Amino acid sequence: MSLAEASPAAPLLEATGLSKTFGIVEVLKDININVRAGEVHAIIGENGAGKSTLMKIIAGNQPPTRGEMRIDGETVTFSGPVDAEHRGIVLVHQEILLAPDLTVAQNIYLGRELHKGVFIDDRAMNEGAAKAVRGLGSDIDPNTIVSRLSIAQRQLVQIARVLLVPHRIVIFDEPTASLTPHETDALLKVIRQIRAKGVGVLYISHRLPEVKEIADRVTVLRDGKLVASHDVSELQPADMARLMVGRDVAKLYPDRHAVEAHETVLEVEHLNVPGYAQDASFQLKKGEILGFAGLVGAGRTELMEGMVGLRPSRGTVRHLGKPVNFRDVHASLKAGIVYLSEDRKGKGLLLTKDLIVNLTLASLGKFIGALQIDRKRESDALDKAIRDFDIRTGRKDILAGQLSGGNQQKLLLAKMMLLDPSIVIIDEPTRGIDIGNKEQIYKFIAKLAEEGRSIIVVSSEMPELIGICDRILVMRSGRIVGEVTGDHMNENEIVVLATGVNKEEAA
Amino acid sequence: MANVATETAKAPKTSKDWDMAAIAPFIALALLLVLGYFANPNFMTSANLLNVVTRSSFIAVIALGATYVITSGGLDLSVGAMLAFVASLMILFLNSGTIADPALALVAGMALAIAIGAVCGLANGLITTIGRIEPFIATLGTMGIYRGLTTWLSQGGAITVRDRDILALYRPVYSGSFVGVPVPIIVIFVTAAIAAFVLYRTRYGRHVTAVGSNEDVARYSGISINRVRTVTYVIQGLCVAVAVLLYVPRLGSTSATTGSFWELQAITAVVVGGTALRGGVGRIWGTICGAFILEIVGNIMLLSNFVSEYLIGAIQGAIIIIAMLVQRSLMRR
Amino acid sequence: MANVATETAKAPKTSKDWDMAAIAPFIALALLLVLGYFANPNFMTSANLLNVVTRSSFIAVIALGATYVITSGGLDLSVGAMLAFVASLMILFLNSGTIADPALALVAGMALAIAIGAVCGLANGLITTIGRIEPFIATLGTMGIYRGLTTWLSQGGAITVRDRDILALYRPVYSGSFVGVPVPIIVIFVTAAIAAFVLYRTRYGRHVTAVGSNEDVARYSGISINRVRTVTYVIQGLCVAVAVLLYVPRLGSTSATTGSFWELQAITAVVVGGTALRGGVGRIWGTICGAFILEIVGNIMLLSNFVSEYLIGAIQGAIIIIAMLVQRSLMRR
Amino acid sequence: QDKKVTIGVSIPAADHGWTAGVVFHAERVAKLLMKEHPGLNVIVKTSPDAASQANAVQDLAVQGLDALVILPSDPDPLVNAIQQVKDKGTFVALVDRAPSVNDSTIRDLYVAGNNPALGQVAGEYIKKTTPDAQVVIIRGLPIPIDQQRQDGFDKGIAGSKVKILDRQFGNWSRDDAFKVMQDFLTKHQKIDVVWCQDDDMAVGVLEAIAQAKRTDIKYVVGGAGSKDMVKKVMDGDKMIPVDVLYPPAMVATAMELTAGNFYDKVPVSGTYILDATLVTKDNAKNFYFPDSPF
Ligand SMILES: Nc1ncnc2c1ncn2[C@@H]1O[C@H](COP(=O)(O)OP(=O)(O)OP(=O)(O)O)[C@@H](O)[C@H]1O
Ligand SMILES: Nc1ncnc2c1ncn2[C@@H]1O[C@H](COP(=O)(O)OP(=O)(O)OP(=O)(O)O)[C@@H](O)[C@H]1O
Ligand SMILES: [Mg+2]
Ligand SMILES: [Mg+2]
Repeated sequence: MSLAEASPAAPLLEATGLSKTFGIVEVLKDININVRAGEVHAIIGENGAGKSTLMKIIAGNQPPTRGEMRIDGETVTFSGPVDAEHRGIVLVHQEILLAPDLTVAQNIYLGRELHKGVFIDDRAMNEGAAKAVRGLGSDIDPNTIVSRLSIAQRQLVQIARVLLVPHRIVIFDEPTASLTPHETDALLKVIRQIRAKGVGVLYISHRLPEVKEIADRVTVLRDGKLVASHDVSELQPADMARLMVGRDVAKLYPDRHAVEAHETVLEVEHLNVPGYAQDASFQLKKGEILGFAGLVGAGRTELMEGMVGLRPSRGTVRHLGKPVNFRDVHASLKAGIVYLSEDRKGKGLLLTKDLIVNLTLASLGKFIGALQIDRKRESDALDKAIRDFDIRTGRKDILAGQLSGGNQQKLLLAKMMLLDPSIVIIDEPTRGIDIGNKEQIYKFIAKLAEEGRSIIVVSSEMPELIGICDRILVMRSGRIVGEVTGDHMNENEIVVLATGVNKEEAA
Repeated sequence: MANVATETAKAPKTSKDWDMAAIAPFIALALLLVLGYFANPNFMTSANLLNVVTRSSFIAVIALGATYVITSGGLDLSVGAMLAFVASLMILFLNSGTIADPALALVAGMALAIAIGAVCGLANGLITTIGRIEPFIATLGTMGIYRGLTTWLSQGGAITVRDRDILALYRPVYSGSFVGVPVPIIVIFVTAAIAAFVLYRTRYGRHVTAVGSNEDVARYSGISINRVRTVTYVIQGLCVAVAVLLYVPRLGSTSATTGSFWELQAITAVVVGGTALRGGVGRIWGTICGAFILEIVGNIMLLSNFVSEYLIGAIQGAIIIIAMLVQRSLMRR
Repeated sequence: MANVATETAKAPKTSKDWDMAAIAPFIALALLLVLGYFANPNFMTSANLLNVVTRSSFIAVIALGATYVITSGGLDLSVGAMLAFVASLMILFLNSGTIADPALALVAGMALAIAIGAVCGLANGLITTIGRIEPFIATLGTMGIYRGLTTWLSQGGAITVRDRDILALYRPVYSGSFVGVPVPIIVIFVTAAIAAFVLYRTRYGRHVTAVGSNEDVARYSGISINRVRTVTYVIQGLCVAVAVLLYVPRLGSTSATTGSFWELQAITAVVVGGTALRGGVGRIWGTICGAFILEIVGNIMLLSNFVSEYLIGAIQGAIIIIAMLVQRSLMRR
Repeated sequence: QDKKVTIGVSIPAADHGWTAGVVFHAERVAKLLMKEHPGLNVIVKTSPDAASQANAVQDLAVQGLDALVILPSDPDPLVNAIQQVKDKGTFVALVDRAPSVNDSTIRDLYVAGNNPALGQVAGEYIKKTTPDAQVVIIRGLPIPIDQQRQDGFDKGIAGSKVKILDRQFGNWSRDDAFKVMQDFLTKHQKIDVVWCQDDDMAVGVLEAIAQAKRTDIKYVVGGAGSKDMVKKVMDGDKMIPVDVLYPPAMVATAMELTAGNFYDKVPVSGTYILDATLVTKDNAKNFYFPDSPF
């Protein structure tokens, strides 16, 4: 697979003076960076620092405004991603890029189908795809249509797809943001394997311990500038955080006072979401933060969606003691229950609309003046949201799709908070969020609880659940299999419940 | 934490694109006017231009409704047939003599037309949303139904307003003018202004755009997709009804072929005006411009002397394509 | 960590959905056959059924091309006009007497038709892709052009094959049969088999689906979007040419109105067959089924004697809508 | 007398005034004939275009026909379909529109209005009344009968100083005719006469003239004999002094003759051409049928 033959010392790729301007906003300033064969070079930085933009330039998706790139000492300009691919540079995008109507195998081999004569060889491709996916620790059926996969599964397919191309340099842009620890481990193993073959890897992640674990070198971007570049041995995660954010991030999780026997605001009994979740029963108290843990595919997302009326469901839901049956989101929003989707690009934001339209979409009623929408009030709301949620954007009139990934998540949060909900369900609240902002989001969640709102956090990051929740429910294969509280809130207990290993003991 | 790049630029590439897309149809229109000027000296007379704009009123008003439907991600092929159907029922009512007083009968007839238009639109909306049938097919089906019913009502012939008093009273709605401006032109601009206000300034308009832009996002934001879509079809029905109100006084009669192909013309006007067929972007004023462009192309053809009558269709097709190419190349700047 | 991680549901609801969507049109067809049986005893005779299937061949073959265009995310409204245009040129060539030998002239004429069809398709393809005009508008424009040129060629009249020898030689292509099966039916199935093979079994077919499913992904995968799309239009042109080869021997003549509305019928056949208009999913056999459904609806209307002929259009529209509703409710199971 | 006979009647769909008249008369006579002959079954089918009419003929044939009366929407494309029926020994009566080969090999009976004559009578009237008129013409659809009328018209005005300013298609639609007329009025400062060869289109033409308040147009000649236009002629409307007859009732004539072939002693065959009568104020009341939809 690998074409890498160069000596470990000489950089495979060297970029000097890379700059990128959108309109008049300069998002990358004079970046010098290189990748050597057989190393993992991590790029870290806050949301909007310019990591993805830099990677897109290196992979030929966008031309730089200034600067040059050399491969094996030879100056290159890419006409497009395919051109870069021919040079052996491949990119796993931060956002999912798959054809939703095609199967997993068809996507993985898209553009380079195997064939026997004129026939395409579906058998061989299915086998190849199954193998590639298995290599990443998953057993997705290669015949599944991609639109039916969860985000995490799609991410895996996307990685499998890229790794099948002959490559010398592989760029991963937050590959693990939506993966669970198990899949993350499998991925890191794969990365080590390709590194051993002499491939150069550029790796972006907001999970600093993971960076510490896999990287050989770490480069930090801040506000589009390269602020530091070190061997990983010289840095601890805390140092990385400081370099990124420009201050100490001492305590990630806020202090919480345990809730005391408050009234129950939500009671769910025997809720079934056909095909995804069975017989779910739980209660949510006022001012409580309730966590939902589980592995990819455990059905947490679908359970929540079923509860708020986004999917057909059967069972009893009581809100403030009254039985409710939400037929659509409109009804649940009215009751003060909001759900923030984990799929912010597909279900959270209108990527081709500007920030204001996105921000006020769910709560337009609040912005109606005499007859029409009060644009002044809207724009004030945006200013406030940008302040409150620290949304980093050069300009306020860009499209939501032009925000960096993390800032999109913040915009989504701001959008749903405008509804002033009493119950907030957040699915993967910090997916793709940098460490400084995570801290802010956690603080924010804690503040919501203190204000007397109730919060459900669905997350695949166990430390975060443990850090902020009062209680954690664990799901496996569509069922709630246990609850952990107090001293039992540790990764080990959760994993045991989530995987079903040592079942008797856990029950 | 320093707030990094808060410098706001005046003209990012993105919003320039947008502007160009909005302006392009008007530039195409201007070019056509120049072409017309050279094709025939009579083209630029106010009499001719008023004629052209006046008779574009049916398509323009219908296309306003189509802008809503298309913006929300739908399509309505039934509008031409619906126009014929609503107009037939309106005339049959006027002829029925249910109400003796002409003025009263006329007002009742107009109200009836509006109501029927809304109901027809509602039917389209419910079939596509609740019935979950692709709008293309659903409205092709209702096109057949409305057209068939019209043929049946008219027994294949024409349905003509019989009462001369009513007609005399009604005629000015098409041929009259107000401070020198023909009534239909006023109707075009008033309807467009209302349509623009609703689409750009109200909650419902925002929702229409959101639904067309990304259905899932709209749904997760608590917007009832089906309701929003259905209402766009009702708006389309109302626009058709307004077109009927203008159409009936013109010839005072309808037939089974009234409004054939108007659906294609309305959709063309919408697209020429810069609204994307995939939904999510609606340009009301562009649509009006598109309707003018279509009518002017036809007018230039008829006025110019150098085209064989057999080739008019071909040249018309070619001009539309060229107009779109001009737009595209403007936008690429 | 234990690798229990991804227990995948064994029978994902999903692939059942898929199957249902593929089967639904055939169920609708079966229901229609039952309806036809009760409408008229002559309906179920093999003579009648062969007639119906035979004459569905034009729409069926055209709709196969439309399946490609639509699957890749395009649309072609010009096919009806293109058929008239290609047929006219073919007949004019046969009448020109350039080649004396009837058999040779016929073969040359057929080759010419194929070539012209491909060129017309290419023109559509280039205008939509290189010109970046919405397919709806681009092909509405070329529809006008092809139709206009046909009118001009025929000078408003009909173009008829004059040479009786050629016609005699040619007629069996429509009315002949092979081991008891009428030639057009054989053509339908052979063309469909080829179309299915290319769409499902070749790289190109895969790319067509990918382009329609997500253009960006296809581009990142190194697929040339424009080339793939353009070729779908060429395929559409070839299919139209094949339809011409069947059409000319049937009626031996064309006029400016030949093939009007066939584009709508072809698209309806495609959608009734289960292909989504937004692209990304193509169902070749569904399309064939859709073409049969359309033709049978018309046949039942004509055979049954209880429908006023004024209402035929209305009933036809209603049946299409009902057929789609049946499909949808089947799929929701 | 109780002979079982089935007659299929295939006609174009009622998509504008004249064809609506055809449908009206076909239906009317079908009922009359069936009452008159208990053994007779008449099936009337309409089709929107040539290809579907070919289908309709096939579908009729499936039901077992003794005779076919057909008014083809476009004759040449239907020759094969008709031929097939004829080859089975079915009696075929062809109405109105003749294919290029129109002999006893494809039909037994041919009943027709006279398309060339319709144009010619109009042309001759204009030549006679206003010998140096400037005329604009609004044509129908680009199909052969329209061409025949044009040719007839040119023949009618031949050798006179009548000048044709312009001709355009109005698609036999009122709205299109209105549009075309409006533009003619813009384009030509002086128009004496409008020939629009169809009464439906005359409605739009008159409206356009009235709206433009133009007084130079002396009169409009339509064609076909719709009740509205015949009424205007009868009432002495200055704009519509005459109309040229092209009676949709010709299909009824053909049906009656066909029935006669089976129930009367004499076999019927040959060609019957109806006149393109000029309807004037004097004879108009003979052609006025207030119940017809046309
Ligand atoms: N097409 C564009 N037009 C305008 N601004 C853009 C565009 N694409 C990106 N930006 C801006 O460039 C900046 C850098 O974005 P980028 O996606 O590279 O950030 P990132 O470091 O990857 O952040 P994250 O960690 O959130 O993914 C952001 O402020 C973003 O809004
Ligand atoms: N659209 C869909 N159609 C069919 N099956 C689906 C679809 N989306 C997800 N699934 C399946 O449903 C199950 C649960 O989905 P999902 O992975 O979203 O659950 P989750 O617990 O929210 O996991 P996570 O949020 O960590 O990805 C999985 O087996 C997944 O394959
Ligand atoms: Mg990024
Ligand atoms: Mg989830």
